[in-house]
Amino acid sequence: MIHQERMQVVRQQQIAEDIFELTLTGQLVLDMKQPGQFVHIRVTDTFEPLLRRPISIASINHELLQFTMIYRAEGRGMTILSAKRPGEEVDVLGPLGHGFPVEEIEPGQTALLVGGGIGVPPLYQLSKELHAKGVRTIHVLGFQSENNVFYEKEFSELDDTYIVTADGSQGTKGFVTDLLRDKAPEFDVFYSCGPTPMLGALEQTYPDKKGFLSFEERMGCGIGACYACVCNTTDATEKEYLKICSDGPVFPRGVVKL
Amino acid sequence: MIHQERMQVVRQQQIAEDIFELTLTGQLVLDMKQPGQFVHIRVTDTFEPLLRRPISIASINHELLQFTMIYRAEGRGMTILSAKRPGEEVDVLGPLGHGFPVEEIEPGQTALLVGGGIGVPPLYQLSKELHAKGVRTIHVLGFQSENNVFYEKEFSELDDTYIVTADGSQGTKGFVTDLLRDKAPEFDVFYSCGPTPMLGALEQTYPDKKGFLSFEERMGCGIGACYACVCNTTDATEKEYLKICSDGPVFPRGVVKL
Amino acid sequence: MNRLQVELPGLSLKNPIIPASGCFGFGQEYAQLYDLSKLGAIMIKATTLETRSGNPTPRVAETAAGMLNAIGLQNPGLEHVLAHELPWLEKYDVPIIANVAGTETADYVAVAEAISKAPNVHALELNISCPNVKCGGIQFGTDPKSASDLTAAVKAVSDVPVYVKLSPNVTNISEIAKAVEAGGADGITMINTLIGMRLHPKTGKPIIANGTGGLSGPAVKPVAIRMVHEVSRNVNIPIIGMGGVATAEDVIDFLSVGASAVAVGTANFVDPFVCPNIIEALPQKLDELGYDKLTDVIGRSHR
Amino acid sequence: MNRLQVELPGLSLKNPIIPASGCFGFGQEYAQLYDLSKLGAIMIKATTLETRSGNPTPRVAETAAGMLNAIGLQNPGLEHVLAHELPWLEKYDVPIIANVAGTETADYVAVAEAISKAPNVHALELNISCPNVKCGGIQFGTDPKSASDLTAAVKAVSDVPVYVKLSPNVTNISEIAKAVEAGGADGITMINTLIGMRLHPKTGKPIIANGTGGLSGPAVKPVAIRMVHEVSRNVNIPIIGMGGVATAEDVIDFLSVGASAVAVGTANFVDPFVCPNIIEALPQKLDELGYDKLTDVIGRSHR
Ligand SMILES: Cc1cc2nc3c(=O)[nH]c(=O)nc-3n(C[C@H](O)[C@H](O)[C@H](O)COP(=O)(O)OP(=O)(O)OC[C@H]3O[C@@H](n4cnc5c(N)ncnc54)[C@H](O)[C@@H]3O)c2cc1C
Ligand SMILES: Cc1cc2nc3c(=O)[nH]c(=O)nc-3n(C[C@H](O)[C@H](O)[C@H](O)COP(=O)(O)OP(=O)(O)OC[C@H]3O[C@@H](n4cnc5c(N)ncnc54)[C@H](O)[C@@H]3O)c2cc1C
Ligand SMILES: Cc1cc2nc3c(=O)[nH]c(=O)nc-3n(C[C@H](O)[C@H](O)[C@H](O)COP(=O)(O)O)c2cc1C
Ligand SMILES: Cc1cc2nc3c(=O)[nH]c(=O)nc-3n(C[C@H](O)[C@H](O)[C@H](O)COP(=O)(O)O)c2cc1C
Ligand code: FES
Ligand code: FES
Repeated sequence: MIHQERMQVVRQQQIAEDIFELTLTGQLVLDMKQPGQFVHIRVTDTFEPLLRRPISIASINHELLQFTMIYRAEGRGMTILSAKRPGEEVDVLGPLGHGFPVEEIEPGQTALLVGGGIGVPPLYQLSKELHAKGVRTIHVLGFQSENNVFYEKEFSELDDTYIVTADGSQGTKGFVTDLLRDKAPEFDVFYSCGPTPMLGALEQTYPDKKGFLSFEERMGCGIGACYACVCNTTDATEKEYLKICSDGPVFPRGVVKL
Repeated sequence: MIHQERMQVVRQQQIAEDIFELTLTGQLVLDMKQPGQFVHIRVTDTFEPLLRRPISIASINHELLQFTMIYRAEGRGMTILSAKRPGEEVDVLGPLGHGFPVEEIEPGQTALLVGGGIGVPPLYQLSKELHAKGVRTIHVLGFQSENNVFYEKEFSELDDTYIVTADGSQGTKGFVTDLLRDKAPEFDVFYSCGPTPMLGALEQTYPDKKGFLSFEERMGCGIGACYACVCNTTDATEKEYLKICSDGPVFPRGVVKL
Repeated sequence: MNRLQVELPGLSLKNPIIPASGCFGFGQEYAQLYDLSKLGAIMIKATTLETRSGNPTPRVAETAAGMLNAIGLQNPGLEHVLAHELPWLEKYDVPIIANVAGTETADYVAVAEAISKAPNVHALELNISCPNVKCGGIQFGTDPKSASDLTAAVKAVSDVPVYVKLSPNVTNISEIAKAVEAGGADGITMINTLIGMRLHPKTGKPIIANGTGGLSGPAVKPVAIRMVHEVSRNVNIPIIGMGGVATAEDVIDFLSVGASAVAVGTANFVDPFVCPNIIEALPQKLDELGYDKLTDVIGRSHR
Repeated sequence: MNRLQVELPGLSLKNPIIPASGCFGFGQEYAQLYDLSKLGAIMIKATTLETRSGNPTPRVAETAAGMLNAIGLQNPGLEHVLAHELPWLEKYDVPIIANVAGTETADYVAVAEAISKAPNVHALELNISCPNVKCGGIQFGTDPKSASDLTAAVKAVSDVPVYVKLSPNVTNISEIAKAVEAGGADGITMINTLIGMRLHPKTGKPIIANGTGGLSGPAVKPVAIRMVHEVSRNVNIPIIGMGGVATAEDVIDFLSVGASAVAVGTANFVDPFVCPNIIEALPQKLDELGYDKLTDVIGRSHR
């Protein structure tokens, strides 16, 4: 079920350069069922900025009715969001979309989780759920620079974690695919979220592996009504187009034309 | 000197139905020289609502660098302002305009101060300054209903105060001019701020008295550049038109065409 | 008595609140959130003869108190709409206004003829004002003669009343309005979007892949209000007003200048419950203003 | 090297930031706040042959991210402007662009001829787009032939380059732009305001006494950007862009679509220091974008 709720800020903290971690509480959390789903957030009650912002769910705590998002406060909306203090309210629409299928991997198998920048957050809840199921995970997380790195400790506590930075200031230098070629990790299924070029490179690196990719696009409604966020599909796919907000944001590899 | 300053909220409280009293602090207070001047306030950093709001200065404390406004939170902008808490900032442009001339009355003389609704606030600072000079004051304050009455105690502590309400729920029933006809108070100079019809009725009630009236008009710039707030003048006046923001808001009686 | 009831050609509306075309798909998505039978009517997404895949993405961009869109009339085509979308909507007690688009007169006529026969389609909305497609659309909407001729051609084949949707991107909107009235339109819907552009701050290129997009939302409301105000004085057919409606006050404003009902577009994205919320708020608004029924508000600016 | 320098017909601008006509009076008021010599130029309030007392009040109303105004070209008249306003401005090192308005060709010509001889007037801005006066103004700006003829008549008498200010309330703005170019215009300034209306929520009557007003502010920026983008492709004379400029990013946007300088109107009311603040912010913006000088930004959307 999709709900709209004015949720309460529990905690807000800056965890890297321009990167904030925000925990909200409310009933809506009860309907969060799958890692990789997102929420659509209104950051003010006035009409400027006007539209909601899509943000991934980074972790869920059903007992406390809390969930956490991690976001970059660079643009107008996210900067306003980053000023919210505990006790203040945020208008949330969600949970939205289809996330990462945890059921597509068996206990005892290994999952490769590849995240880039603000694509890293949804992988955290995914990794927790995979571990709960008895799946091993390898985390490969790409960032611009050491100042932008976040959640290294959280991921490391779960399983093997490799940091890649574009400028080499932390971990390996280069792109996540450079590290993957070097380390050639063994795994059964890959899951990824990040910039589209990274998703494309991953599909090419592992032509024969089962994989799931989470996509981004500018959105209007966030629920499938406005056709803002459609993506073209490959010839292998039955539907001619898909909506990232309601059919995705996560699709099996090979479905979306890259 | 006109300044723009992000002033700090010291205190905010509701003092009647929809009526708030807000105290701000900052250097700008040092330039507040005359009762009846106003400030032009921006209530948000976003572009909606866009324009500044003109609000009268209700009292000034030069020692503490504080001033107080009293305003009705009914429209969009004032409702946003009423949510500001101590420590938050408000963008203030001021002090603006020409206020009530305290020098136009002598110590020992009596001033009649007539206020209507949200026209009452600037009379408070005026009354304080008149008393400091040794002038007696008679306060006649008109409101819609008892729920809207504010500052009765503050004015009473200074001098004789009559409350008039349109529905008779407190004080005398009717308009301020009804009470003035009944009581026929003796005075030397009248000062007034309130709805234009009230100002017009006052001019007619006291055709031979010296008096000063404060006017309202929708504003753009607030400093005299945009010609939004002009008013026509009477034949007795040299200029063809006047700007309420920079030539006023207070004018001697007989200057503005009513 | 239902204080919100409004009667229009082909449309008996239990309230005047209608989701705007293109902002509500074919209803399925919002049906997850609330009962569509609450709505006065639904304007479904523009339907063309053939399937259209629309423009490349990005298709939307935010602007101050507004947004740009260049969806490009993506839709599954007439056949699919007749076979799936409209039948699905039959379970709701809500009249459908079918938004009809095309490239040339023949397509408009073909879609209009077929879709006007669907049992739950109570009116057509002729889209001669879409700014986001290369041919068809807006070019009919900026020339009085073409607008009038197209209206007449569609009227000749439609089984239900025809409303024509006007573009605000014209020098003289009354001229177009009078032309479509002369062409036989039963009503007017207005306004479609203003043409606009937003750039990416780093690259300086348009954010929207199509370059320009249609501006909608609260930012355009003053333009819409003045146009409805003007057109309502110049035609004798009813107007369904739109452009920036987000609150019950906005609805009162459109009715005041002469609209008989309103459509709500962009605001659905900001608050997905905006339509039922407005419907619920309207009776109290009427009380505050001292009116018995909503129809008393229509045209009060002119009185 | 001054990274912000821009050269335009008649105007050697130390930076491209110009307060827009009607939003800055004749400079006296803002001179209380900062040194006017900081500005690239000043567009003074519309000047007509005779004194004009303008429209009744209220003359302004706020809208979502914008405002409406119907000042009605109130100004003290040509003689007073020549005798008092322009001489007062001479103490500043800033070129003046005189906004010229009228009812018929003869008044425009008379004002243009006289005001173009004032020593600090470096260019004229021909206001053929004011939506708030009953005759003159916008009617010249919506018809290509009238616009072209008026431009030619004014060019014939002006001692300084003539910029023509275009109205956005037209179906085809490029057509008007090409017409004024053909009439001999040295440059174009755009956009003037969009026509809009806001109602009083209680009475349902327009807030602005004039009924309609001109819409300006951030709300209209997407419309202005798309029009400058389009016109800059269709004419070979420079454009001074305006409509919703409030930040250095907005300035970069207008230059990107092809404007050579920008005017700032409504934003002065929101932040009276907006012009000097933008001028101060521009060099850092250039650094961020990796440009040496501002002129490198001009037209980058088209490249
Ligand atoms: C499914 C999904 C999940 C996302 N998850 C996260 C996350 O967990 N953390 C995070 O930091 N970011 C995430 N993003 C990106 C996030 O939506 C944008 O960073 C955010 O919208 C920018 O808003 P702004 O107001 O700060 O920027 P502005 O530039 O002011 O935004 C202007 C407009 O553009 C849109 N926009 C700008 N950038 C993007 C973008 N990259 N994707 C979609 N719309 C954009 C905004 O929503 C807004 O409508 C996600 C995007 C999608 C589609
Ligand atoms: C010189 C002067 C002094 C004032 N002093 C006070 C005061 O001390 N206390 C107080 O409560 N009010 C005062 N007012 C009125 C006050 O400016 C308005 O109540 C306020 O602007 C309403 O803003 P809003 O956003 O709440 O209403 P909205 O209706 O949302 O405002 C919309 C627009 O209309 C303008 N507007 C609406 N009503 C008025 C009005 N009556 N006068 C001028 N502009 C208006 C707003 O400024 C804004 O631009 C004063 C007005 C003037 C001109
Ligand atoms: C995303 C989007 C898609 C639209 N698609 C259509 C459409 O298919 N047909 C149409 O006639 N109008 C379309 N419109 C225009 C709206 O129906 C409406 O006229 C306009 O948005 C103004 O109303 P608003 O400000 O409430 O959004 C669309 C608008 C938006 C925002
Ligand atoms: C209060 C006000 C008065 C204006 N007066 C004039 C004028 O006298 N002459 C003119 O050409 N434009 C006038 N304009 C239009 C502006 O110069 C400018 O073209 C328009 O406001 C768009 O810019 P902005 O969004 O930055 O305000 C006026 C605008 C406003 C808001
Ligand atoms: S955002 Fe509206 S369909 Fe996806
Ligand atoms: S508000 Fe601009 S001149 Fe008074």
